[in-house]
Amino acid sequence: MKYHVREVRVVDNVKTGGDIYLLTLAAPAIAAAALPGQFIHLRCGEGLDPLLRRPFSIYGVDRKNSLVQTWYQVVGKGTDLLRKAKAGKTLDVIGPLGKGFFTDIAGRNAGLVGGGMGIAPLMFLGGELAQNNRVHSFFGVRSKAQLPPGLSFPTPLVATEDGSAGRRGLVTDVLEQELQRQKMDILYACGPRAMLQQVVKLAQKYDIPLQVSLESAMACGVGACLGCACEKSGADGESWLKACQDGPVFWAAEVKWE
Amino acid sequence: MKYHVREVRVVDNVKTGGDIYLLTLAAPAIAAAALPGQFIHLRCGEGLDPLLRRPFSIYGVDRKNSLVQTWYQVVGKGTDLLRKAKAGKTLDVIGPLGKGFFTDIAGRNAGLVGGGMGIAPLMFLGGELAQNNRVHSFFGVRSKAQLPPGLSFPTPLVATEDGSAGRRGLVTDVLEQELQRQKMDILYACGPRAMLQQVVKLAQKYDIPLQVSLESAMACGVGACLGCACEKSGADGESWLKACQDGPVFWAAEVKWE
Amino acid sequence: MKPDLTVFLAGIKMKNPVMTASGTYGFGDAYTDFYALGELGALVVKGVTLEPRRGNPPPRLAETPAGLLNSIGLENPGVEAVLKHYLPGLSQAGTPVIVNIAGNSIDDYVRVAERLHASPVVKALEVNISCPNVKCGGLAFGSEPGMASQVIGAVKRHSRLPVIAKLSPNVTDIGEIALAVEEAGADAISLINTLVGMKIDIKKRRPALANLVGGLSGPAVRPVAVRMVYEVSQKVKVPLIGLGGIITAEDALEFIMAGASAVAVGTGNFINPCCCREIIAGLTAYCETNKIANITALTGAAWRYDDGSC
Amino acid sequence: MKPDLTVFLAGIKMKNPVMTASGTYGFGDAYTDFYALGELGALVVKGVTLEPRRGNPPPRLAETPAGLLNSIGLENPGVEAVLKHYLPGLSQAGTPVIVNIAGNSIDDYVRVAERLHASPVVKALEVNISCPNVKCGGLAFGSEPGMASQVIGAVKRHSRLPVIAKLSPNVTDIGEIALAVEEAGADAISLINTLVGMKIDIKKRRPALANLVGGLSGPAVRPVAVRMVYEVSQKVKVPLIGLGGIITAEDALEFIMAGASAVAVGTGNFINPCCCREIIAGLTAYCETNKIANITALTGAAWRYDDGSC
Ligand SMILES: Cc1cc2nc3c(=O)[nH]c(=O)nc-3n(C[C@H](O)[C@H](O)[C@H](O)COP(=O)(O)OP(=O)(O)OC[C@H]3O[C@@H](n4cnc5c(N)ncnc54)[C@H](O)[C@@H]3O)c2cc1C
Ligand SMILES: Cc1cc2nc3c(=O)[nH]c(=O)nc-3n(C[C@H](O)[C@H](O)[C@H](O)COP(=O)(O)OP(=O)(O)OC[C@H]3O[C@@H](n4cnc5c(N)ncnc54)[C@H](O)[C@@H]3O)c2cc1C
Ligand SMILES: Cc1cc2nc3c(=O)[nH]c(=O)nc-3n(C[C@H](O)[C@H](O)[C@H](O)COP(=O)(O)O)c2cc1C
Ligand SMILES: Cc1cc2nc3c(=O)[nH]c(=O)nc-3n(C[C@H](O)[C@H](O)[C@H](O)COP(=O)(O)O)c2cc1C
Ligand code: FES
Ligand code: FES
Repeated sequence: MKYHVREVRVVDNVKTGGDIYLLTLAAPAIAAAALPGQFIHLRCGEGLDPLLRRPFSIYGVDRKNSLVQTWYQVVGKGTDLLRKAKAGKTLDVIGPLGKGFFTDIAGRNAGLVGGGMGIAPLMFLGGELAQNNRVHSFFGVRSKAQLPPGLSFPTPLVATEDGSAGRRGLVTDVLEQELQRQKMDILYACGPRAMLQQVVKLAQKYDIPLQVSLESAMACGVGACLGCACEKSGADGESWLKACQDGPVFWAAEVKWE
Repeated sequence: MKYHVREVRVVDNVKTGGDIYLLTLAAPAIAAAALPGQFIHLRCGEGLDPLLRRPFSIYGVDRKNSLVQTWYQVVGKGTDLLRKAKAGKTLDVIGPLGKGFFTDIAGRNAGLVGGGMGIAPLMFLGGELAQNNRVHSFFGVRSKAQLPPGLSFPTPLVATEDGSAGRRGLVTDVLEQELQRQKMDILYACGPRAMLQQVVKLAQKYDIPLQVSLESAMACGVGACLGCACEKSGADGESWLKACQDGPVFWAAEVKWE
Repeated sequence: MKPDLTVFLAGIKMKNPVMTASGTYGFGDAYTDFYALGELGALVVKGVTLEPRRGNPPPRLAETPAGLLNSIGLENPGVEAVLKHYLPGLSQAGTPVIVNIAGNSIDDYVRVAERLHASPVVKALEVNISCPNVKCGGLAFGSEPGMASQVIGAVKRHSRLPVIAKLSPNVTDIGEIALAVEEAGADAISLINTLVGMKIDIKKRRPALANLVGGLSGPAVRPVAVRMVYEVSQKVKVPLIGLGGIITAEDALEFIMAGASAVAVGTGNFINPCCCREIIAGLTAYCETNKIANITALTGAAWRYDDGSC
Repeated sequence: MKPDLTVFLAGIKMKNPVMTASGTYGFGDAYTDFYALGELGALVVKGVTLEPRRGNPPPRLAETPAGLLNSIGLENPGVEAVLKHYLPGLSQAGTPVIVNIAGNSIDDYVRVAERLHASPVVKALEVNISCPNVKCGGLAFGSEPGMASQVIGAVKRHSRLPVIAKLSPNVTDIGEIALAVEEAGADAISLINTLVGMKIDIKKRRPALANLVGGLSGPAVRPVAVRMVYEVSQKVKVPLIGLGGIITAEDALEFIMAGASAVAVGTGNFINPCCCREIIAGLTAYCETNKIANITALTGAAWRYDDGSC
């Protein structure tokens, strides 16, 4: 079930570092239904410019207090308006949307690989998985300030571009080192395309099932416009994957990687 | 001299009754230059919808503290956004614009006739005139809540549609009664077209010079677009009056009244 | 008394004048969590072609000021799959189903139209003539009165269903095209399809859409659409479906007063998933407040007001 | 090193590619409190006709989503008054002055062009062919290649000044018109004039503009304009002036990368009176950051990137 709530109250909207903010919304129906990997689709402004809603992964859910969180970076018009939404203001939100991560596992070694804002959906996922599994996480960011707040699972192994936290370099190098040390049962990844492609290679090399969360420009967010097409693996001429409805989470094997 | 100030700070933005607000802006250059009858042209939102600036009469100026005030009614998209501008926010403002009232009088009986939000420019005018003249004012509003705050000249004679303040009825009736009692040397009017037409008739009947402030849809506000044309009196085929540049204040005789 | 929003259009009875715009509502499945299909005046589904179409590569979307560029490229599973997998499920939709059809040749259009007779669900065909005519070097069928007339005439001759001609706004003289399709037998006309537009990604220094150009929709195009409805409604006798940038009941009223008998909502659905429902409620409220017994009384109100010249 | 923004266009040397759009900057007097005219690449003044024109009655303006409808109707004091009262004052403008001309017949255009030879201030003529041709039942000169070519050819033959053809976007095939005016001798082409549009005042149930229809400008039309510049710049050899919805340097870069040699700012001036100046600064900054020595290198960058088909 998807909900459209015209007046979701902003509970909090705080900078977590750099140009990244954590938005907390009071949205009972969405909080109750949300699964890790799903997203919400919200209007950042009031007029018709920007026109479209903006999709954001669900970063965390507080079911008891009916709160939903997203963690976003200011990159353009919409997010710049969002940044200015003060506590008490209301936003127009649709959610939860999309297909979340496959979490029907228990007692497993799960690896979470996040790059940049791709860390967002993994935070919700990690919290849920940690209840019944061993969660290993690998976060790659430009710099320390881009790391997410409020971890509810074991400390991640971090790679930064500038060396300000964890190891300087690529998160996939950190991941491979760990894969050499121990076996993972499943991998989950979200981040820039180049990172995902590298993770796909590692998953193949170490023969681990992999789920990825993809990003794509979206208009409707609900499967109506066919705008969010992502290329499907396999025979050419087939139809596309709709990031908003079939995903944003896919098994790596479903996706065409070049 | 016209100024364009991108970041004019909102000092205050308070409801004065009904859907009417008093906006106080910190704008030193504009405050120093402003004359009664002039207006400011401001962007109400941040995106491109609404696209155009909105013109508002200058309601008052505090030269010592470099403040400029406008008094506005929420009637659509732009004013609804403006209503939400909290103290501390900044607005993009051009001003002062237009030609103000003729105030080169002294020791005279001046009559101010305002209807609805047309009262706004008369408040600034009345304050200035009261320093050297006897100011009589006549305000017509729907109801008591629509009366302006912060009077700096003698109490106006009021007419309300619902009888909640002053006399029930039309402001022009109140005006005529007073004109029968005493001679005015000059009249200034701003308000709905129908009211202005009535005031024009009275001014003719009692042979009093009259200035009117006209409203017209505006785009540029500075004489560039020719959008704000108002019909000129006299020979047909002549060009128009530009409300933004030639006005908004005109001698009643310059304007074609039908 | 409740105002009557009923509209008869191309032989179809609609409980209200609010339809969906083709390509913005899938096959009726995307918005059912928000309200029931049965509330709609009519459902117009995604454009269908004879063979499956893969559509264009991504990126397929680019936002512009108050507008949206899309280059979906008529992705659809082809008429056979639509007949088999999508239309049967709509038999209980509770609203008339209209199928939008497209093709690269007149023969394409005719064959899709004929195949759709197989479905009892389909109440009318909306013929999208903004598609490039392969034989005419890719110029859209809808860009020239002769071609437009040929497509509509051919579909009309081979179809027992009412035919709605959906016109492209990218033309010098929309009135001429409208008259041509009316003469060719169109039972109604939809105005407008998207304007051709482009956005440049200045970081990449290339067009933002993989397909380079796209179709511009949304509130940005509304004034163009309203003008065309105003002009065409005074030239033709068949009813018009007005669309282009409708998001609110006020927007819908603009089109109705300009001369449309019904309206369709496209991009508006993406902005507000309850858009159609709220427009229906808004039209009802407007009629109540203004004591309009039947909404058809408002059609063309804006040109009846003046001397009718455009 | 400071990047070089100099542009040569229709024989005119401009210190930067930023011009004003006709009808949005008066005769150069409206914005002088905000910055000096001399900062502009060129000043294009309001459309001038042979006889004074009263223009249309008010309301002449209506706002639309991210757009503006205007129906000024070419109000201007006529070419004699312009020569006498407006142009002399521009001799010290410090920027090339281009006069936009209009008329209802070819003879009108030619006579205005000839009269403007009297002024040493005028550096080029911009010929607005979006005006209705009275002889052709009001259809704009710019809506048909034959007519467009006739006007431009006639002005060209009678004028010693460079001629810029300003095209209407309300056509089926802009490329065809552009080729026609190029062949007729146009030294440059301005794209685009306004789109025909309309707004209905639903309270009054009539068109919001007294003139019923108006010209749509502003950011809403930008995707249409960019597409036309992209298409035409690959078809013609003469340089293009891109305009339609430019407010920021990023917007201007879209047009330049799409194929424009210069840009003009219209409605943008109304939104931001310092618009032109800020765009010039923004273009300079962009070139600096991206190590572009001469801004002309960016013209057409977006079509050089791909295979050039549109
Ligand atoms: C399913 C999904 C989940 C997402 N989750 C998050 C999240 O948790 N946190 C977060 O910060 N962002 C997330 N994003 C990206 C987010 O939606 C965009 O950053 C946002 O829409 C940008 O809006 P804007 O108006 O600020 O930028 P715009 O002005 O629209 O664009 C600014 C720049 O960002 C680029 N951009 C815009 N949209 C995207 C996009 N979808 N992907 C990549 N680049 C884009 C543009 O090309 C442009 O260069 C998610 C996107 C999707 C599809
Ligand atoms: C010189 C001048 C001085 C003004 N001073 C004041 C003032 O001191 N206080 C004040 O409250 N208003 C004043 N106005 C009117 C004010 O500019 C409009 O109310 C405002 O622009 C409406 O913006 P909006 O976006 O809220 O409404 P919109 O959404 O633009 O319009 C909403 C409704 O208001 C009507 N409307 C819009 N603009 C005007 C207008 N200019 N005149 C009449 N009706 C209009 C529209 O037709 C529509 O029905 C002044 C106007 C001018 C020209
Ligand atoms: C994503 C998208 C897909 C579309 N697909 C079709 C289509 O398949 N057939 C068609 O005739 N029109 C199609 N259109 C055009 C719309 O039906 C409509 O004519 C246009 O978008 C203008 O209306 P709007 O502004 O309300 O969206 C599509 C529009 C969009 C935005
Ligand atoms: C108020 C106004 C008046 C205009 N007058 C003229 C004119 O006299 N001659 C002309 O060729 N174009 C005229 N135009 C069109 C503009 O020059 C320009 O082509 C169009 O507005 C698109 O650019 P913009 O979106 O930057 O405004 C006018 C536009 C506006 C908004
Ligand atoms: S965003 Fe519309 S189908 Fe995915
Ligand atoms: S508002 Fe542009 S000339 Fe007056």
